[in-house]
Amino acid sequence: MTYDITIDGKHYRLDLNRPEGRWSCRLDGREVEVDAVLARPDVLSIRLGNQAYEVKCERVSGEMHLWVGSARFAAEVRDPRSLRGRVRAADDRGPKKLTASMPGKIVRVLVSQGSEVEAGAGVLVVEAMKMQNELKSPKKGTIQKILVSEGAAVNAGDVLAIVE
Amino acid sequence: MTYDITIDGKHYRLDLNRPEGRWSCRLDGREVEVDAVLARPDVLSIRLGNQAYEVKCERVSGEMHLWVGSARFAAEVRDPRSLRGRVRAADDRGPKKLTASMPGKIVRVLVSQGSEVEAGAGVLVVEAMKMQNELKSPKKGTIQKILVSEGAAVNAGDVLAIVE
Amino acid sequence: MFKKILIANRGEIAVRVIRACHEMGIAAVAVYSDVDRASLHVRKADDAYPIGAAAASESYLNIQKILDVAARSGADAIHPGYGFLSENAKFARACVDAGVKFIGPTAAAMDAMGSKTRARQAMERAGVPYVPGTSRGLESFEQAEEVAARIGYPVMLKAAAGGGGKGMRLVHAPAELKSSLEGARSEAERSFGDSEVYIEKAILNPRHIEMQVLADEHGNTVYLGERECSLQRRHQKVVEEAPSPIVDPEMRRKMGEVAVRVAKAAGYTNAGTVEFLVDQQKNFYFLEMNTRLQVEHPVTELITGLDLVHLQIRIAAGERLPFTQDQVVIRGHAIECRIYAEDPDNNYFPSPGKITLLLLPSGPGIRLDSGMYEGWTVPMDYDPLLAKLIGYGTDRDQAISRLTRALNEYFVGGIKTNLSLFRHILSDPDFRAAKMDTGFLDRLLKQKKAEAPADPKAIEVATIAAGIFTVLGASAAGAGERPVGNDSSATKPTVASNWLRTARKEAMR
Amino acid sequence: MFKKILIANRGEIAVRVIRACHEMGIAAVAVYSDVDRASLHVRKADDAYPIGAAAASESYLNIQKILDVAARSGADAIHPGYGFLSENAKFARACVDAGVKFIGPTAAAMDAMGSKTRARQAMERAGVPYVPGTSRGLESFEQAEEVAARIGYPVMLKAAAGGGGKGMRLVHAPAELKSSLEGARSEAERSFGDSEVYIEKAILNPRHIEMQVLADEHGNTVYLGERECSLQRRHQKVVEEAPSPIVDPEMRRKMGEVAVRVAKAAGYTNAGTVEFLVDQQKNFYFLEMNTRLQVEHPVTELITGLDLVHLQIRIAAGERLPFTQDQVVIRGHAIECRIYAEDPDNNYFPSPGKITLLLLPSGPGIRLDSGMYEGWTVPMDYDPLLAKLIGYGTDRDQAISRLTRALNEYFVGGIKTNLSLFRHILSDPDFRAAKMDTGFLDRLLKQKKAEAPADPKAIEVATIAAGIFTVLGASAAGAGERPVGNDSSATKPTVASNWLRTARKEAMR
Repeated sequence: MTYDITIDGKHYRLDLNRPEGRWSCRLDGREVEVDAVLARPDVLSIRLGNQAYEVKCERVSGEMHLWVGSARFAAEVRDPRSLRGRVRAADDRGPKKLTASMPGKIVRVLVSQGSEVEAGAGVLVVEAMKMQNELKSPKKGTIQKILVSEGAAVNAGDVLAIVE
Repeated sequence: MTYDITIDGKHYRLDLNRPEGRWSCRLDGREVEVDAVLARPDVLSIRLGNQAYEVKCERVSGEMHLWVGSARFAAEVRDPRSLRGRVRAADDRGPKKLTASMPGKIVRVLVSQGSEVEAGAGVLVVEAMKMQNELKSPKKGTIQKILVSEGAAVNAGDVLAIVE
Repeated sequence: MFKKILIANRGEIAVRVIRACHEMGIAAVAVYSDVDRASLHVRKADDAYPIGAAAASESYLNIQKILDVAARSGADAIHPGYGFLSENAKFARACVDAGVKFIGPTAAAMDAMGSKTRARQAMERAGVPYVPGTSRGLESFEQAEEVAARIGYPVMLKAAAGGGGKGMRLVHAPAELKSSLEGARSEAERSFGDSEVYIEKAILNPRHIEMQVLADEHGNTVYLGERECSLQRRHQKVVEEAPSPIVDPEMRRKMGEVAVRVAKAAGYTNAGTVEFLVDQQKNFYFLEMNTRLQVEHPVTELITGLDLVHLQIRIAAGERLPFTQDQVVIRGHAIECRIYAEDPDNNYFPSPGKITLLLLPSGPGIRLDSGMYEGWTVPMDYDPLLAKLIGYGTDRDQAISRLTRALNEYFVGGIKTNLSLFRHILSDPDFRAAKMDTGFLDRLLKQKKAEAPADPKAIEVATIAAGIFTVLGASAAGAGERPVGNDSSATKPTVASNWLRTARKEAMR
Repeated sequence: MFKKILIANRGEIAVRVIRACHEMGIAAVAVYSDVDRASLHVRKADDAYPIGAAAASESYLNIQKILDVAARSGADAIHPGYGFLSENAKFARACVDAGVKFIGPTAAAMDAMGSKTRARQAMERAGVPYVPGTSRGLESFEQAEEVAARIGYPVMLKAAAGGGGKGMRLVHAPAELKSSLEGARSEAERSFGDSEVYIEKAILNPRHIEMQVLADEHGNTVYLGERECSLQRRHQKVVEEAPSPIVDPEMRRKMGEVAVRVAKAAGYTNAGTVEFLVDQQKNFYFLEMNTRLQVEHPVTELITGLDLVHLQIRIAAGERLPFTQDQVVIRGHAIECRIYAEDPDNNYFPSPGKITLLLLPSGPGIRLDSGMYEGWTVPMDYDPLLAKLIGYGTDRDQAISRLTRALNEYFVGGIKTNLSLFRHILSDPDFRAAKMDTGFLDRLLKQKKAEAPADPKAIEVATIAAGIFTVLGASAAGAGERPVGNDSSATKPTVASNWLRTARKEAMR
């Protein structure tokens, strides 16, 4: 199997096979000696050569993060043969979504639909655990849509507004 | 749903329903106020009235044991409408199986096929973690079959011999 | 001794008190709000009673509901933990009226310490050193001018009803005084509906050091050594340690004796804490008294070998202190990290949600007081304190090294926590040299964190692990991908929707 | 200081030593046999090297393989843990030859203590009290008669080559001596091919109390207080505590000074333990010296506040002891339970297998040194020690109550453990009164356990829970029903077949 793997925004190509239960692995064409055991769900004990690592996998809202020691890496895995998971455009053009980063309650909507905003301008205020957090516009543009109203409960990952 | 539940050899009839997400429960016809939450897999937080219990479920080799505090109960659950899980004859007639209670290695076979044994006579010796354990005949009778030989590795629940 | 104690709290402190009850052979009654049915304190209690909606005013702050449960369950005492009703004199009085013992000081002692200016007046009479200034509200600008000149600039203006920095002004020179006073008064009026403002000498870069006291109901009061709590963010303690690196036995004795004097002046009983500000010349000034068990009590327990909750219960049951001041032995060093559900990359905003993976530290010198477990959904309705990790060592260096090791073992997946903050603090050279004051943490967080480039080997490991987890698929996935709950729906819920579903389900009870 | 330490061990002690390395900023190298790839010590190490088949002789006891890994990994020291090669003088010598520091005593010191009669002779010269008797084999019945009369009846005849009770005879009166001596000699001849028998005063119902010593390589030797280890089954310690309930400061000083004398007589360095038998009049007699870290070292760590593994490493690196005898402060009480994978209902036969559910105790006064985790399969090839649970308290009663509370929190599902044994011991009135000797546990286990009838309420709860778990189905099942491993086969394996599959898979590496 060949995968395109993005770790913190950088791309790597990984060839991974498991003939007879042993992993065989090429990273960007270079052979790497790998020995891995799933200690428990989401925890891998990996040896690269004789160096040992414990890797934790965090899966939240469909996103994968890997922890190597206390370093956290955002990972995206694509199988190049499949059509899923095309690389997303990373530029500022086009509409941008404003999403909730954690569960909470909308306590204030600061702008109205159709209004102009600067990048970094406050759009919504979310409250959780007695603290309020202002969510800011990811870009300069027009508020195309506000998808929530004051008092609404939201979840991590929910789209709250769209700026275009 | 109605279940026949055997706890440490004694039978109970349990009617269990969950209209609208709340448990409703009758035990041997008597209504019991039950509130249960699965805290994590195999761990149930149960309230009977306002008394709180943490119950752990142990599933090994297809058998279920429940721990209430530090008390352990063997449980068998049968759905009376199904044909599975008929009550087994609990008497001494008929062939009896000698099973391994834990993984190990057969280090000695003490009797030969066809020989007569007393109840409690040693049949096999199993070793694990440097210790040997003599498995004894569950009844007086004839060794119908020895299913393992010296040196064999066995698992918990494996049938090792049959006495009839 | 009590037969049954109701714990009017939740989270790690409720678990802490339940453990003490069980150790003493006492049954523990939990109360819980609708979003806390699956909380650890309910799992561990002997009896558990629902007391209402998530909002604390409907449940954990509702005096009547809690007293009702005490009556129904037959509890003969109530432990309030910290926060919620723990410093509520009205609750302490209601307990007396209901004939159930409140495990803490009397309502009168709470009242004496509850108002900052009143406490200050009492301390003045008892000869306790406090920050020079007025112990009553300022009556005029002229009075302010006169006092400021006497105690010397810089001075601090403070709202009498204040808290959280509202109505506070630091004044460096006489020219600023007038506008500052007006500003403080109008802010105090707006914030608290009370424009009373008093004046104090400003202590620059102070340390926050507090003294634990314990008083039985027979007139015996002892001190159990100090805690250094200078590491604060938004006036919230983050790391506490005992002993304080700057307190020697002589200073400890002096502070301890003052703390005992404070307690006696208030007719104090049970466990309490006297807080001091300490200036750079090691002068210490009375700040306030906390009339409850503190979050950070474990560091004192580790260096003294005592169990403060056991002692609270024994004192409340009428027992005498089982030791004298001379018998208190302080040995070693302990440091506590408060693990919060908050996001270090998002200005420490709270981060409730489902804990998908939890790896716990243990081993030599490590104590963990926790209210969480794998698969639990942290509700968004309460203080985000999840757990306390405490390291003990022969000396401060060993306590730091053990705590660092344990922090590296500790893993909380699915939600954000401030674990990385502690690694940052514990490796800071100034922290290691014990150069701290209450501004330390804000300064540390303001420093442009030199974004260390990721270790290329770690990136390689992460890449390969991402591939392997993908190959292994769902069979290698933990609680994040598996719903825990009475719901056996086959679809993979996201963490967030699962959280909401759990909340809804529990709200249906 | 060392840069990298190889740990020539497995299980909880390997994890314990890795933690100490990390706390000291030293890299830790694990070695593992084929069945230990998924073990916790491999997960926690910085480097991990396979060293061969499950049989210890092929792996953990293989000196050459371990020294090869030391060379390949660049380790500059080896910690042997306990068991395996820890008391192997040949290994200590091989380390010296290979230029890698052995963290423990010299081979010469090990040799001096290795033989019972040789150690006895050395102790005689050093003036150490040992059980009165002959330190050489008896030459005649007349000599036996003469010695027995001198030391007084009852006496014990013991085979010089003996062990396990073979060739031992307790003699109450002179009339029994002749036949007993003949019996002992012929049994010794039959059992060991050596009829040498010596005579000792019989100590009836002794206590087993041992003294921890620590010696640096500069001639400084200290004692760190005693441990009471009288609770034994099949000569295996089960529960240990410190301090001993019968040792007062004066007796501690005397025993400690004797232990230091023993260590000095042997030219001992690093951590070691001097074992004593103590009779009912509190006379103590040298038994033997263990030339390694003991399993039960944590109880000493808790009452002294020291870290013995840190100190072992610092001593081996050539440092001086960082404190003197006067500075050792003993405070509080600690008790350790050795958690074994064994079946209390099947005569404590080992019970390897997969751990399907693991709930861990924590909180005040609880230390857990463990080598297991949920989902791990305990291999059947080694000692069944899984973990050590240690309780600390202000006094012995509090240590017992905290430990009891923690035992009730601790749950190991899928395999059998001896957790219930500790609940039984800790609730025993004689144990609580500290009335113990080395026969205590055998007597306790022989008592017809009055099978308490199950609590009807608990049966009701179990019945309802069985129904609810059935309704919830597979979504409520934990690791027992979910294979953990690289294998994603869809069928539900039984624990045992899963265990074997894992073993096979790992053997394929």
